[in-house]
Amino acid sequence: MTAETTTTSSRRPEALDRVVIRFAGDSGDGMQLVGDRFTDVSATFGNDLATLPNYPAEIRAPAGTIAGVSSFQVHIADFDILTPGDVPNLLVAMNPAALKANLHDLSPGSSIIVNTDAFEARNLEKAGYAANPIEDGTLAAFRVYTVPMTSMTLEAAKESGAKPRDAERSKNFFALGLIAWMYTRPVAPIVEWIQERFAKNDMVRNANLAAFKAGYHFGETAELFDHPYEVQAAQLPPGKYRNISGNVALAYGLIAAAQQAKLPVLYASYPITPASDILHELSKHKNFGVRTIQAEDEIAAAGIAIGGSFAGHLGVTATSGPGVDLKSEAIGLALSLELPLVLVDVQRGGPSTGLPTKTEQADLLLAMYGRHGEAPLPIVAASTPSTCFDAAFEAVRIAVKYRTPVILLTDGYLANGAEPWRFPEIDALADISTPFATELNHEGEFWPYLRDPETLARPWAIPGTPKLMHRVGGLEKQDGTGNVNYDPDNHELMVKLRAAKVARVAADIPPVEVDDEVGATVLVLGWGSTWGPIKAAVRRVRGGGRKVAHAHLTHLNPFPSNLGEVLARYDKVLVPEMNLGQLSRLVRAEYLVDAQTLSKVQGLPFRAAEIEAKIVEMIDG
Amino acid sequence: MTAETTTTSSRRPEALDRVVIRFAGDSGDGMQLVGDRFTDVSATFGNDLATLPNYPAEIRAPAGTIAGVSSFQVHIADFDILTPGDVPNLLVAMNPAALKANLHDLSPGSSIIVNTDAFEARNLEKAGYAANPIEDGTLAAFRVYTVPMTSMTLEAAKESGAKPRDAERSKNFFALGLIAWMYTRPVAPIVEWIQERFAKNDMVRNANLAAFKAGYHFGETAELFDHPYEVQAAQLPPGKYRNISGNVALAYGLIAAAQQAKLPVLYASYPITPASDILHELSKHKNFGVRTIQAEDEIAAAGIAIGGSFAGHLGVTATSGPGVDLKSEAIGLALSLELPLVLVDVQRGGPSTGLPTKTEQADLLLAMYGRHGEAPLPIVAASTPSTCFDAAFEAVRIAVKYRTPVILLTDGYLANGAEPWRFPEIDALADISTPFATELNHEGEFWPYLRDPETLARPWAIPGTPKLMHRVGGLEKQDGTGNVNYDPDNHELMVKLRAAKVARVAADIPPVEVDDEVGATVLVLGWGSTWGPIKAAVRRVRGGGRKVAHAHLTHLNPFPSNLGEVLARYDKVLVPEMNLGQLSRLVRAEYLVDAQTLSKVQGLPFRAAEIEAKIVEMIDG
Amino acid sequence: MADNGAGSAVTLTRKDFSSDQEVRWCPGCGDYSVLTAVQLLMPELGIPPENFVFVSGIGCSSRFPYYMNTYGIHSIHGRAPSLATGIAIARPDLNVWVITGDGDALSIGGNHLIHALRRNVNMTILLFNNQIYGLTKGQYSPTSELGKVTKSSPFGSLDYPFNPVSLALGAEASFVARTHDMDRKHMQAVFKRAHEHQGSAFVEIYQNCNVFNDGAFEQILSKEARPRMLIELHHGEPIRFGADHELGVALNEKGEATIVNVADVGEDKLLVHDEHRDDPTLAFALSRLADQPTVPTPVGVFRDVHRPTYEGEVQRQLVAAQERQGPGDLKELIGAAPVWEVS
Amino acid sequence: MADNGAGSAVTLTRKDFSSDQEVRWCPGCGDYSVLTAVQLLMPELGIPPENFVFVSGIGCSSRFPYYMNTYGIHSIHGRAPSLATGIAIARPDLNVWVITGDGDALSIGGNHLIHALRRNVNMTILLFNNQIYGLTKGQYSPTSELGKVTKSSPFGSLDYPFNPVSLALGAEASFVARTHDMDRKHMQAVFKRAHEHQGSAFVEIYQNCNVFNDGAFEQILSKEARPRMLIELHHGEPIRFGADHELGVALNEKGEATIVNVADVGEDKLLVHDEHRDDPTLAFALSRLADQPTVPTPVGVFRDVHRPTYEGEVQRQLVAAQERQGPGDLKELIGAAPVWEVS
Ligand SMILES: Cc1ncc(C[n+]2csc(CCOP(=O)(O)OP(=O)(O)O)c2C)c(N)n1
Ligand SMILES: Cc1ncc(C[n+]2csc(CCOP(=O)(O)OP(=O)(O)O)c2C)c(N)n1
Ligand code: SF4
Ligand code: SF4
Ligand SMILES: [Mg+2]
Ligand SMILES: [Mg+2]
Repeated sequence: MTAETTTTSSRRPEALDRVVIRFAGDSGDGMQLVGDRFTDVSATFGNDLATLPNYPAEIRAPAGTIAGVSSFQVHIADFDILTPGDVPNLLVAMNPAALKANLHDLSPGSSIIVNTDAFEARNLEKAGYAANPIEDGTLAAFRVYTVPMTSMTLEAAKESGAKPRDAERSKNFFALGLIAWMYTRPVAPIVEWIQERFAKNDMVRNANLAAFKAGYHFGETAELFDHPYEVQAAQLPPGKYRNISGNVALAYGLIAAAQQAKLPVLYASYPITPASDILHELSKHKNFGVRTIQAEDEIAAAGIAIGGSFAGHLGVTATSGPGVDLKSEAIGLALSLELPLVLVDVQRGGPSTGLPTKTEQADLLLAMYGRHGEAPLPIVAASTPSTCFDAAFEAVRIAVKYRTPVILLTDGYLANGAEPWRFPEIDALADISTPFATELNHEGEFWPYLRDPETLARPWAIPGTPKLMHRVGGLEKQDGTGNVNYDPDNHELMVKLRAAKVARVAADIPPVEVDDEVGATVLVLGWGSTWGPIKAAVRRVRGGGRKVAHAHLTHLNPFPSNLGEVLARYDKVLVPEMNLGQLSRLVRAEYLVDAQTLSKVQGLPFRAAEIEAKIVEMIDG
Repeated sequence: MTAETTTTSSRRPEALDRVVIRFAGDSGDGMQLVGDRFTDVSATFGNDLATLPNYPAEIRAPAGTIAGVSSFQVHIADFDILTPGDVPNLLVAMNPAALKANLHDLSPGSSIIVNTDAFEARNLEKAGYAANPIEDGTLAAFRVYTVPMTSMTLEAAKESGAKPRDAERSKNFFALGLIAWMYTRPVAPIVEWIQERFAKNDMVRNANLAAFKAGYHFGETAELFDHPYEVQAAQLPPGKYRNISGNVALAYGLIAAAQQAKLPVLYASYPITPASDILHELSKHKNFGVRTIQAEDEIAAAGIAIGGSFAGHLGVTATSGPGVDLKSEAIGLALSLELPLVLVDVQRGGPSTGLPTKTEQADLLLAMYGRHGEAPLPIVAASTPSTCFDAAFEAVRIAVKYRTPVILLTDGYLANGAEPWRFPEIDALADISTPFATELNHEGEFWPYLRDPETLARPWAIPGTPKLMHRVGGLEKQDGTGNVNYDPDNHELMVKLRAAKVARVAADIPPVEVDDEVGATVLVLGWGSTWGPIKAAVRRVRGGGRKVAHAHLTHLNPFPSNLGEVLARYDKVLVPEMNLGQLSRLVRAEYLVDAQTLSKVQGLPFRAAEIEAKIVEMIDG
Repeated sequence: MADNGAGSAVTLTRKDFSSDQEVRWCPGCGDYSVLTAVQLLMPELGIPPENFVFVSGIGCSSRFPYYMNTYGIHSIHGRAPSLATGIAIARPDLNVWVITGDGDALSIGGNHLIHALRRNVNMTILLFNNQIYGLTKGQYSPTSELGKVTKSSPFGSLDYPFNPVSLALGAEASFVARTHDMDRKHMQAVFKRAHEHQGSAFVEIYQNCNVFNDGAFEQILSKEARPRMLIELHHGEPIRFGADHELGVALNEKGEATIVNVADVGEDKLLVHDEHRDDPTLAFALSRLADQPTVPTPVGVFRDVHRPTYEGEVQRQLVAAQERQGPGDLKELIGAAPVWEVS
Repeated sequence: MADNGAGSAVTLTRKDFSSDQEVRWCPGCGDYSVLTAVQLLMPELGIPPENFVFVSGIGCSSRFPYYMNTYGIHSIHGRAPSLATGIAIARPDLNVWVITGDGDALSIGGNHLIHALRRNVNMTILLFNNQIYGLTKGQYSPTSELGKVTKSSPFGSLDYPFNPVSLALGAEASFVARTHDMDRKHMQAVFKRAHEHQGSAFVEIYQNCNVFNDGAFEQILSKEARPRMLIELHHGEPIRFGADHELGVALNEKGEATIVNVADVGEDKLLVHDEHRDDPTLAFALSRLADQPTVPTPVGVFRDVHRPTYEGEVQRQLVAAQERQGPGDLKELIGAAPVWEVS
């Protein structure tokens, strides 16, 4: 297959504005890999897109079982889209379990491509099918394409010299080839990628290439498919784009913020799903002066980050729920020491070990209140994969300026999901640096808790600075001198100062913007990764002729100063959350507004339709 | 001194209905010891009383400095009182620092007894006095009694053979003797106590006895004091009484509850102020089958307790704020395992290490939300030292019945404060036992998550039980079978079931009682140790002719089912809290009631007057 | 850990100890052979399944309890020894096994491990050492070799690894052993000894993670390498190895354990293994022969000494208290302070 | 820990290292003499006060940093080694000292301690071992002897104690020493060695808590007992002690370190101390001579070997990355993926 043959097809493609494809197979089938390829090639092609990987917590759950199914959903469009899509237009099912696990997400009329080779007795049984669903009418409502992928892969890979057992593993590339043909994807980048990635193993490379081409050609030659489809590039706002996942965006955001803060990143972390990739990403960038330390546990990671900040670095630590629990005491210390620190919580399904690979938003109240004593700190949340960059930047800005730990909330969906990112001009990024203290500040002495009157931040004097030697600690200390102090009034003062410092951030952040329509009576208030589905739902509601407003929070503590006023403008407030109503509780307590929760706690993002239905109900009801 | 001479005085005592005495001296002066003695003897005498110990976080802060001052306040009365008193009627100041540290708590006209011997240049300087306050008019507003306690103690102790440096340490007993005379306390029990306590060291015993008697006789013979005072026994509700501190009451409550639950206590804890005394107390009672384990840290303590509960014991762990932080993850596990467990949080001043020996109520929101994911659990709080017994009993009852971890909140004031306790008839205590599962429960299988339809509790099948072998863990599990399960709908079901189980406790607890007056427009809502000062404030407000209502919460989660309705009855709701408004936030979020916070975060309990003033302001304003 | 359950009348089989849950490890994972070894050993111990509790932390290996038809807890990361301690103290009649990994036991759980060992709580600890974090997909662990390239150490790890046997010995462990996933018989013999030991028994198992750290133990565990790379320890016997037992371990003049040619030094000079020595120095010396599984490595029981178990002592104090004070009487307890009556 | 600060032009005195905070320990506490020893040693090191950071956990001993006129953090219970690790990695130019207690370091902080030791992060760790929890008023600690009666163990503690030196050696420590609060000179000499060591240096200090555990070390530290109860270790010298050096340490035929009469065995047979031996077994053997301070106890440097420091290696990787990839360029980083432009 040459580059020329790959971008044209002998049959005329039909134009689509958008399509949602789900690749589903066994954990060992490489679905994430081909999903990623399809995504990347579509991104570079210029589609807007969003992705939703979904895989089991086990490294490799039993092959062929429902528990072992891994899937990757990608939504591509010629306009700006907001979610990975509610309902797949096309499901690629590599085995019976993949079919069974995903079938209920399809609508009648959706297409399904099945790898018929995998639909034999043992696999059917493992998936819990008494009869073959391809044959027994189970799929009557769908457009089903049966393709013997395994055998065609084996056939194609023969020349590669790979043994059948190994060659068989290339069948995901067969599927990718077929789908690439179906949606008229540029082929050259995929071929190049295969060549590079498997450069070290000729046999594997050749088998994968052969499978990919075979799949592509199968599409082209088989009578199965009428014609391919085409999804044109999207008209996105002008700028430079690349595809990016949340965790990578977050890592880049930290690097960028540290550069603009003129501080080296000292990142200490203990691996945990779905946060580990931030560590993996940052550890590659030592040439930026980024120090990554894999600590012995989450508490140590927090301690190392605090030590780093005390010594004049930007201390950062990231984890997921269980690790946030463990770091609570150390974060309280950072707060009492009034040192900059960023704690990233990539939320996953809880409580306890819960659903490690699934997404959830149920750590908001933990972030707010998960430390003993009065221990407030600023909280920032990202709302899409690429805004993880901005949220990280903002978290660092606040941490450094106010000398406080900041919690940055993302979630499993953002972390692993990807989207095109119109990345910023680096030169235009704000300078967020703060000078270290170098001089005595109070009548010939150095007072480590003598505050900046505007921000209430204390001076940051780092070891090695002559004359400014001082001691800090977790015991209550006198405002100003920082000396240990148990005086009742001083304690109350300090408690209130620490709260006031966080409250002052409100004056330093933008008011919440409302995507409003004159006459809307219902406001949808969201935070974090519900942004996409809420926005999509709002579009649909408006498309249906109703009026609705949407406001989305990036700052969860303190709230933007106009939030109370915004809430008061609407008759009804709806808060869709992937928890039992956590933002809702905060808003109710703060503004005494009867905010209603739309709750979904299933380890999966909302579908736009779910939110749409609720909005309509509230408007009409 | 014989028993006869000790209970009568040559001058006629003047009757008082109540008196507040504060003993203050250096940490090394033994103020807690004599405070305890005075308390015990007053309790047995039949006064109602309340105490407030107050000491520095250092083992022994520098002698003579303000930081080193230790004090003990005791309020005795011939009627039922509610607090250790707002303003001492009498301050005993053993040195200048003690005077300085406490003076601002007195009202004009209060009495002060100073140990003049200690008011020499070095001590004055250490306390930061430029001139001797006894002489420079500083004390003009007070009735000052100057007593050379040190020299009189030395004189008295001469015969004991103790060296002056040692004998001098008996001066606290001189002070106790003097105060015992002043308030006509029975002397015999104190003498006996000294004899027993110091039985092993003749010299010390004799010196202390001699000092005590010398103090007593000094009162009697010196012209300094007009006459002694007398505070008659209080007419308390009929019953058997003893004096008890909160930590001991809590330990007894656990032992009693375990007995009534027919479970052995397995108590694992890591020492921390102010919770350590629970460990110390429980470790004495091994004959009750109580197992106490001093763990390597708080996490291990929680883990050990969980293991104990899994194995069929009553797992209990106690700590203070920093330890609660650390246990968060393990408590989330207990919640996911749905096993009984009691976590006691003896709250102290925070954040971070904070004020370890001071009281605070700032862990309520931590108790509610301090775990990742949706992780609700019941919360119970004690309101006076003796109700720590009842609260512990209630916490165990709920934990065992609903198979859930329960958080029991007390605080430093309750833990160390003491009061007369009308203890219950043991035989009348409820049976709170629950049977272990012994049989298969689902079609020839054992399903560990097959719930009781009423309580939603799962069966408790303990190891060693044939046929019921099962595995539990922190991963999400299928309702019923308990098998690991990542199904979206099951997860949502389980999240909601765990929440529903906690919510059901509301039907199983008494409605909140309101101490009401017809026509009251202001409701004071409290929880925990603010009970005393709120009650006292309410009395005063009513004494002043105004109407006010008071409701006090023992159950913080779930709230009593009538709470919303109660709140709705009043125009205004005031919540006095030793934090920045934590219950207040919960109530606002839950009931959309504009509850106002009266906040005090000084490491000290409220004074009745502070609350009174605010109530009056709200009624009048 | 001792047999203290009631003997069972019927003969038990592996099936009696296998749960109905599908085993969820990667094909080829070393964990399978450990599971098999344990499930096959269990019936031999003569204890019914309900008297076992398997407690684990988090990690691939920590899924183990789900596959055992016994009582079990899949707890949280690193904390299994503490839960096991609670169970053992509450119920000395049970047999408690801890299943843990090199990350679970030595990274986040290091503190609980060393404290369980010093306290000598009666539990059998199986540490699945694959020198990698499996479940989180391949970061280096506290036993990974220096310079290891992993996802979290793309330029090589800098953390000097623990030697788990040395660490356990330094933590006052009363029983310390090592085995590996390639030899079921050896595993079973060692597990049985560990089970029989009164107190905490620590067993390091070299376990291959064929997905993220394949071949970590190849140099000593390949069929071909084993004779000259595994030094089998046998109590009371001179320490010898090699295809023809031509190699041995002797103390050099500095007192260091070293590998020698038996022919060179003579059999008399060989170190005679003594598991029961009070002083753990000999066991420690043996543990230093191999810091990484690339040189001749001792396997078997390093140390097995008697010390009272923690829960035995707890029990002793309870009994003594009851004898001294009589069984607890709540009324008496509450009334022990001065009491007065208001009527 | 190495001298890597800039030498100071003016001569420094103890005062330069003393803060203005009043020292808050009980009169007679052993902590005072350690403080004095450190404050007197500091000026000798030729490093200005601003280049020191003292990091502590929580406990009586952990108040130490407040009294030093250097940078300092009084952190949270048990976590000092982790903060110190962060500081050392961020700033290899600083001298980081960790102050900790037997509860702080060995109970709640055990895991951070052993990991700091194996990583060889450049820090000087002073462990104040008073065999008790002082600050919380007298519960037994992980170094308290079996059977100790305390507030939390009214019938005697059941926890078999750690031997801190053995534990550190089992955790791959590169420098391990012991000293005591009764001998300022000895403390200073040991602290200086620890400071000079490149990597984590672990020093156990026997410290008397005269309020809650008075006399814990009396049997070996009373003036009268010291000659026959303290075994001073000197590198390269035969290990001898006793008023007339009549006693010594030798290996018996089993390879165990034992106390001997020099007259009986002859000086040749005495063990010659070797701090630098790669194999920690000798140091370990010496640590086993005394599990509790009631028998002849070695003091001084047990082990001092060279290993790259953690932060040195971190630095090396940073430099190598810059050499390989050039200094980080954000634009390049972001643009490394396929980029497209919409206009
Ligand atoms: C508190 C917490 N931190 C981190 C994790 C993520 N995590 C799960 S298992 C694991 C390490 C597993 O390694 P190991 O113990 O060696 O087990 P293996 O998978 O190799 O058998 C980690 C870091 C977690 N589940 N909980
Ligand atoms: C998380 C936490 N748990 C418990 C405590 C209480 N605590 C403070 S110091 C200490 C032990 C002190 O013992 P040690 O480390 O030996 O120091 P010492 O006072 O004897 O010098 C304990 C248990 C605490 N401050 N924080
Ligand atoms: S990742 Fe490694 S340790 Fe985990 S199951 Fe797979 S092969 Fe086994
Ligand atoms: S309690 Fe003990 S260790 Fe603490 S300051 Fe007092 S004497 Fe020293
Ligand atoms: Mg592992
Ligand atoms: Mg100590």
